[in-house]
Amino acid sequence: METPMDKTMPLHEAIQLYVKNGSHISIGGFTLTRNPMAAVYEIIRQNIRDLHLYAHSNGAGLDELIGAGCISKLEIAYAGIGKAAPTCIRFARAVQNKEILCEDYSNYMMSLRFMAGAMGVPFLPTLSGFGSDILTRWGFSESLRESDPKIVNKKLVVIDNPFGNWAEAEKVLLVPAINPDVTLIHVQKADSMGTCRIQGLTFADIEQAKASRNVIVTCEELVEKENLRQNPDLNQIPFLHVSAVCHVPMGAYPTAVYGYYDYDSQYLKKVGRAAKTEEAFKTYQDTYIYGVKNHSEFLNLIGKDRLRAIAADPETGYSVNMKRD
Amino acid sequence: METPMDKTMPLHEAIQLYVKNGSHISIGGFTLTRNPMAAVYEIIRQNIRDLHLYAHSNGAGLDELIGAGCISKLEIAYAGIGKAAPTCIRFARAVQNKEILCEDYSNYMMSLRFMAGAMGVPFLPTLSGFGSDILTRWGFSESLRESDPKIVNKKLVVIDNPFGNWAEAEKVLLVPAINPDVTLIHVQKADSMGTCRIQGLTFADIEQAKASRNVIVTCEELVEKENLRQNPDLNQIPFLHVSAVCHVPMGAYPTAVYGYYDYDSQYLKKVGRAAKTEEAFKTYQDTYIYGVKNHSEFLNLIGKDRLRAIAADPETGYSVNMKRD
Amino acid sequence: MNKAPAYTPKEIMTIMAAREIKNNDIVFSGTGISMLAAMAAKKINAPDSVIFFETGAMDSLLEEIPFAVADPRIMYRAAANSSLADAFATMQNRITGDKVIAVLGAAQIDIYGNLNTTCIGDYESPRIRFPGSGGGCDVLSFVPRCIAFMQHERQKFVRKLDYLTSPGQLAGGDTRKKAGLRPGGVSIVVTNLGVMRFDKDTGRMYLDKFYPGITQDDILSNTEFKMDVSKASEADPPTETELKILREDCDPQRLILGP
Amino acid sequence: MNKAPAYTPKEIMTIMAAREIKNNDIVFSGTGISMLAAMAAKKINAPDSVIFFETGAMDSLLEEIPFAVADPRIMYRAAANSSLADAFATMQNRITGDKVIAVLGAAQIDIYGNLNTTCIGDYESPRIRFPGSGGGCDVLSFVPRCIAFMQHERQKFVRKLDYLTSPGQLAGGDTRKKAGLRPGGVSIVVTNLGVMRFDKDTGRMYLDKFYPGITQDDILSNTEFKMDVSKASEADPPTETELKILREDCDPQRLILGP
Repeated sequence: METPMDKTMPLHEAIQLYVKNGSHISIGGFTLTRNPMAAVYEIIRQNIRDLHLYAHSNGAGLDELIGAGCISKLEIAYAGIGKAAPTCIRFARAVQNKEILCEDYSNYMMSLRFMAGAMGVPFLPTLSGFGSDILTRWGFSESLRESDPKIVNKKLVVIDNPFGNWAEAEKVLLVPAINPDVTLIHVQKADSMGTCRIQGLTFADIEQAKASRNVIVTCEELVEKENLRQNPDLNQIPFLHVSAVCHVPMGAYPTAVYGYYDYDSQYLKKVGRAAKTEEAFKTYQDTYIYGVKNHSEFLNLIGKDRLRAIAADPETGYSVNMKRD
Repeated sequence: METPMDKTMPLHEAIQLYVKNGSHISIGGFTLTRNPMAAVYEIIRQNIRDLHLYAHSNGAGLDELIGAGCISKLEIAYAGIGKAAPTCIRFARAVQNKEILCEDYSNYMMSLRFMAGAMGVPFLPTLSGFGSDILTRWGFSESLRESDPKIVNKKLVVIDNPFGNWAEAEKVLLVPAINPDVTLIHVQKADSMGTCRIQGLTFADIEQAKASRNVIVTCEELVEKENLRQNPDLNQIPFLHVSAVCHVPMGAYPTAVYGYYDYDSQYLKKVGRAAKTEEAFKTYQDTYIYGVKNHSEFLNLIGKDRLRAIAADPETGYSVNMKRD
Repeated sequence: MNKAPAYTPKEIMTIMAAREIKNNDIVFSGTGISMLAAMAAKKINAPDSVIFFETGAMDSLLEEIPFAVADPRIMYRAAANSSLADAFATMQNRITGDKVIAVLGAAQIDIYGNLNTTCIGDYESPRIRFPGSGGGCDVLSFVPRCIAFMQHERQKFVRKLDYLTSPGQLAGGDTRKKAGLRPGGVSIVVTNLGVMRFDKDTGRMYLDKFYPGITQDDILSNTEFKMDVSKASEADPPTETELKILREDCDPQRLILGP
Repeated sequence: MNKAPAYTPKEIMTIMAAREIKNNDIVFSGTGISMLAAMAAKKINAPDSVIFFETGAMDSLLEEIPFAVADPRIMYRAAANSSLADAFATMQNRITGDKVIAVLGAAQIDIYGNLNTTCIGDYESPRIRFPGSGGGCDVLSFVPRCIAFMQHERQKFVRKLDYLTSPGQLAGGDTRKKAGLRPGGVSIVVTNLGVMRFDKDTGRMYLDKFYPGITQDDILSNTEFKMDVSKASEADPPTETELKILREDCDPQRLILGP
């Protein structure tokens, strides 16, 4: 199976090619920063259902997917979008109404689970979570686990430290690896082979990408290979992990991309208000997601003025003194 | 215990303060690149003995320390200095003559052991080494392990995968964490608080530093805090891991520092020739290590012409077309 | 009412928490008022303390208040930008983790300082679903000191949590150690009524300080479990200097402090 | 002697190995002749193959031959510079590891392709100590294909290794799988006399090709164990084009090829 050297393609093709009904997916970013929103909207537009989503704190993207009814199972550490929605609203409703099955972990556990997947080992150890209900309460039943080979047989396992009391630990908690079918991330720069450069915090994007069977990258800038190779120290994801590269400027809007644009707190608040009722949320998604053909049409709908207001200051990387209340 | 904001001090003070007879230490770099040679020479000059050294492939520094009789125990993956000495010569002699106790691991195992130490867990899992003598042959006996609380009770442990056949692994090999008393690394840039920037490959330096109770950093350039903070994405070791910062230009000579200077293959070859007999090696160390007060005197002895010959080309980061045979 | 304090509840809460932060502390900060407390400590009483986020930013230069721990404002001029995995490893690692103090909020707390940020009602079909652990469970497992911000209400200071998200002293005594946890958990609770601490032996919460104008009875009637108030005294109110720095230098737009 | 080949043993070895590398392979390269083979493949038959080092450099632009896998020459214009931990994870990870072919050398090999790079004699007091595993044990544990370079001598092609550093087929049959290893190990041995491969069922080494001017007997007399030579045929010698590229574009200074 030869890997093509040029992996660029339109986003709708990449989603169609790699994200299927029932796929296990993960998305990059954290709460209100660098969520792969263009990819999320495209999944919604293509009406892909029954997705199994692995998330640490993937706020804005997660709530859109849940609100659109794309998700049936969720493994998660945190669902919030910062000040705009301290708890993701469609997420909370869906869990309360038992519309999705949800299993809880911590942010470190989820990070380690992706890291285990990236490393190719079945689990990683941690000293987090002893005595908590995260350890004892499972969101997926034993029978569900047995019937689905894509779900691990146990949520978490505690073992005695086989090295005595080495590192002052008597017990160790093991978290199982995640290897998603597809991971969707949004980065600042990528080349056509798929090598990626993330600017600012990487969250768990690198681990999520490396753990995944396929990776769809959307990027602010599609650059020449030579451009990225002028400083290999800044490139975190080499091309061999990546399946598709889609050039989507402002592809994380309305979440922030460090050095490019800030989050749009007005828009996020509007979505938060709409999320409070099913009807309002449907109207919102009808207008802003289903009502447009692609991300560029969506951005037209938002309008140049809003986009200009959130443009990043080149020195600080965010929009200085932007109105945020 | 307040941590001082200014951690700069002369190298001989840092070594005196943190490296003691019997200390467990690790050194950064790999074969002929970025070994903390100035720090190694200073340990030799201060005649510190009975050291326990953890190494993956720390070539040039390792062989000087062993040749000077500073090391009594060694946990290692590889002892070679590239083309100059495919096997470290004083290392081989010391093992053959049973002058040091040596326990073998692989490069990944040693990297994972430092990573476990950095993460604060007692072990990490891998699928490497099943069926090998690395798993079955221990360099340290059970009785030595029992008598020394600083040595882990078991070399390696194999367990059944507690998550069934998850990640297609039936068994998993666990490697125990390392937390050295002191790690010595040489970096391109550091500030006085101890934040470090490594240019080019980091090998296992980051994990070694983060695993260690104390870290002595030597640096090519001691820069203002503001300088490093202009791009936090390039700084791999934040100050809170670091105990001492010593400004030692060319502190990795005769090994290479990417972007600053190349390895000195003539000098390494000369050391390799001297290493073939105990007498010649003693004469060599008498002249170049004991015969000088510090690294700057040592560099004077090497001479400006040699140093100029290995200066890095600013574009490629190494000395282009340098005579290397 | 001439004793009415010249500060809001959020202001006194922020100052009470800030005072607990020592110079050279590495302050793990959650969102909202936690960030403000960390910023205030740095500007008032602990100039060499360091603000640190689970998302991987160490010693951020906060020129504006971030709205989340992933806000681009925390990435500017940090000592290092890394990842979740790196940030939590720094806390799990005893050598560095022992230098960290955490500041965070919760939906429910019990007498042992265990926290719930997951749900009200049954886990499988909750009446109210909250965001979940985030890094809370990790931090309370790893670091020796933690300040928890709470609204002081009976349904939040409860006898039994609906879900134990983040471990405090579990069931008190040596149960935390026996479960496999290192010493740690919530050590200080700061509410709109007072400041609570924990007995070293029993692991139980007791009232340490009540704010000017608040009585022990106010606190007891807003706490579902039986809390020891016998050692309590009145808190020193925020000073003019503290309030001035908080209002003018930390949150001039009152984004967190509110009106 | 007009059949005397117009190439040196090192040259034919390099070319034989290079031919095994396919386009788009990720080539894990050890030092010395391994690097040269990887460079030659890229310039001759597999232009889109990628050179990759255990030290963390992916797709290095090799304008000069590196002298070690940590040589600064491998850091220049790579796709990414990372760490040992990252590089080995890429190979342990099945999704990416299955794309990798390793090229390395050893001091001893047995009939099952197990390698010794640790010592001759007893492990506790060896007669000769070698550098040790390095990444050898890891790579042979992880990746599906591996080319091993050897000097063909009786004391190097041995019945029993003094120390099993890196796992091949262990004791053959399903012993590799049973030990916990994924499929992999040495798949091709390239020596100064010929090219060996391994029987899929028994896991035993057999002679595939002998070089022009070399007989099966030459090979058998330089091999301590009993090797099947019944399937062997003469290797196609290096072409003029292959030799020209190797000599002029890969190692013009003959740093690795030697005189």
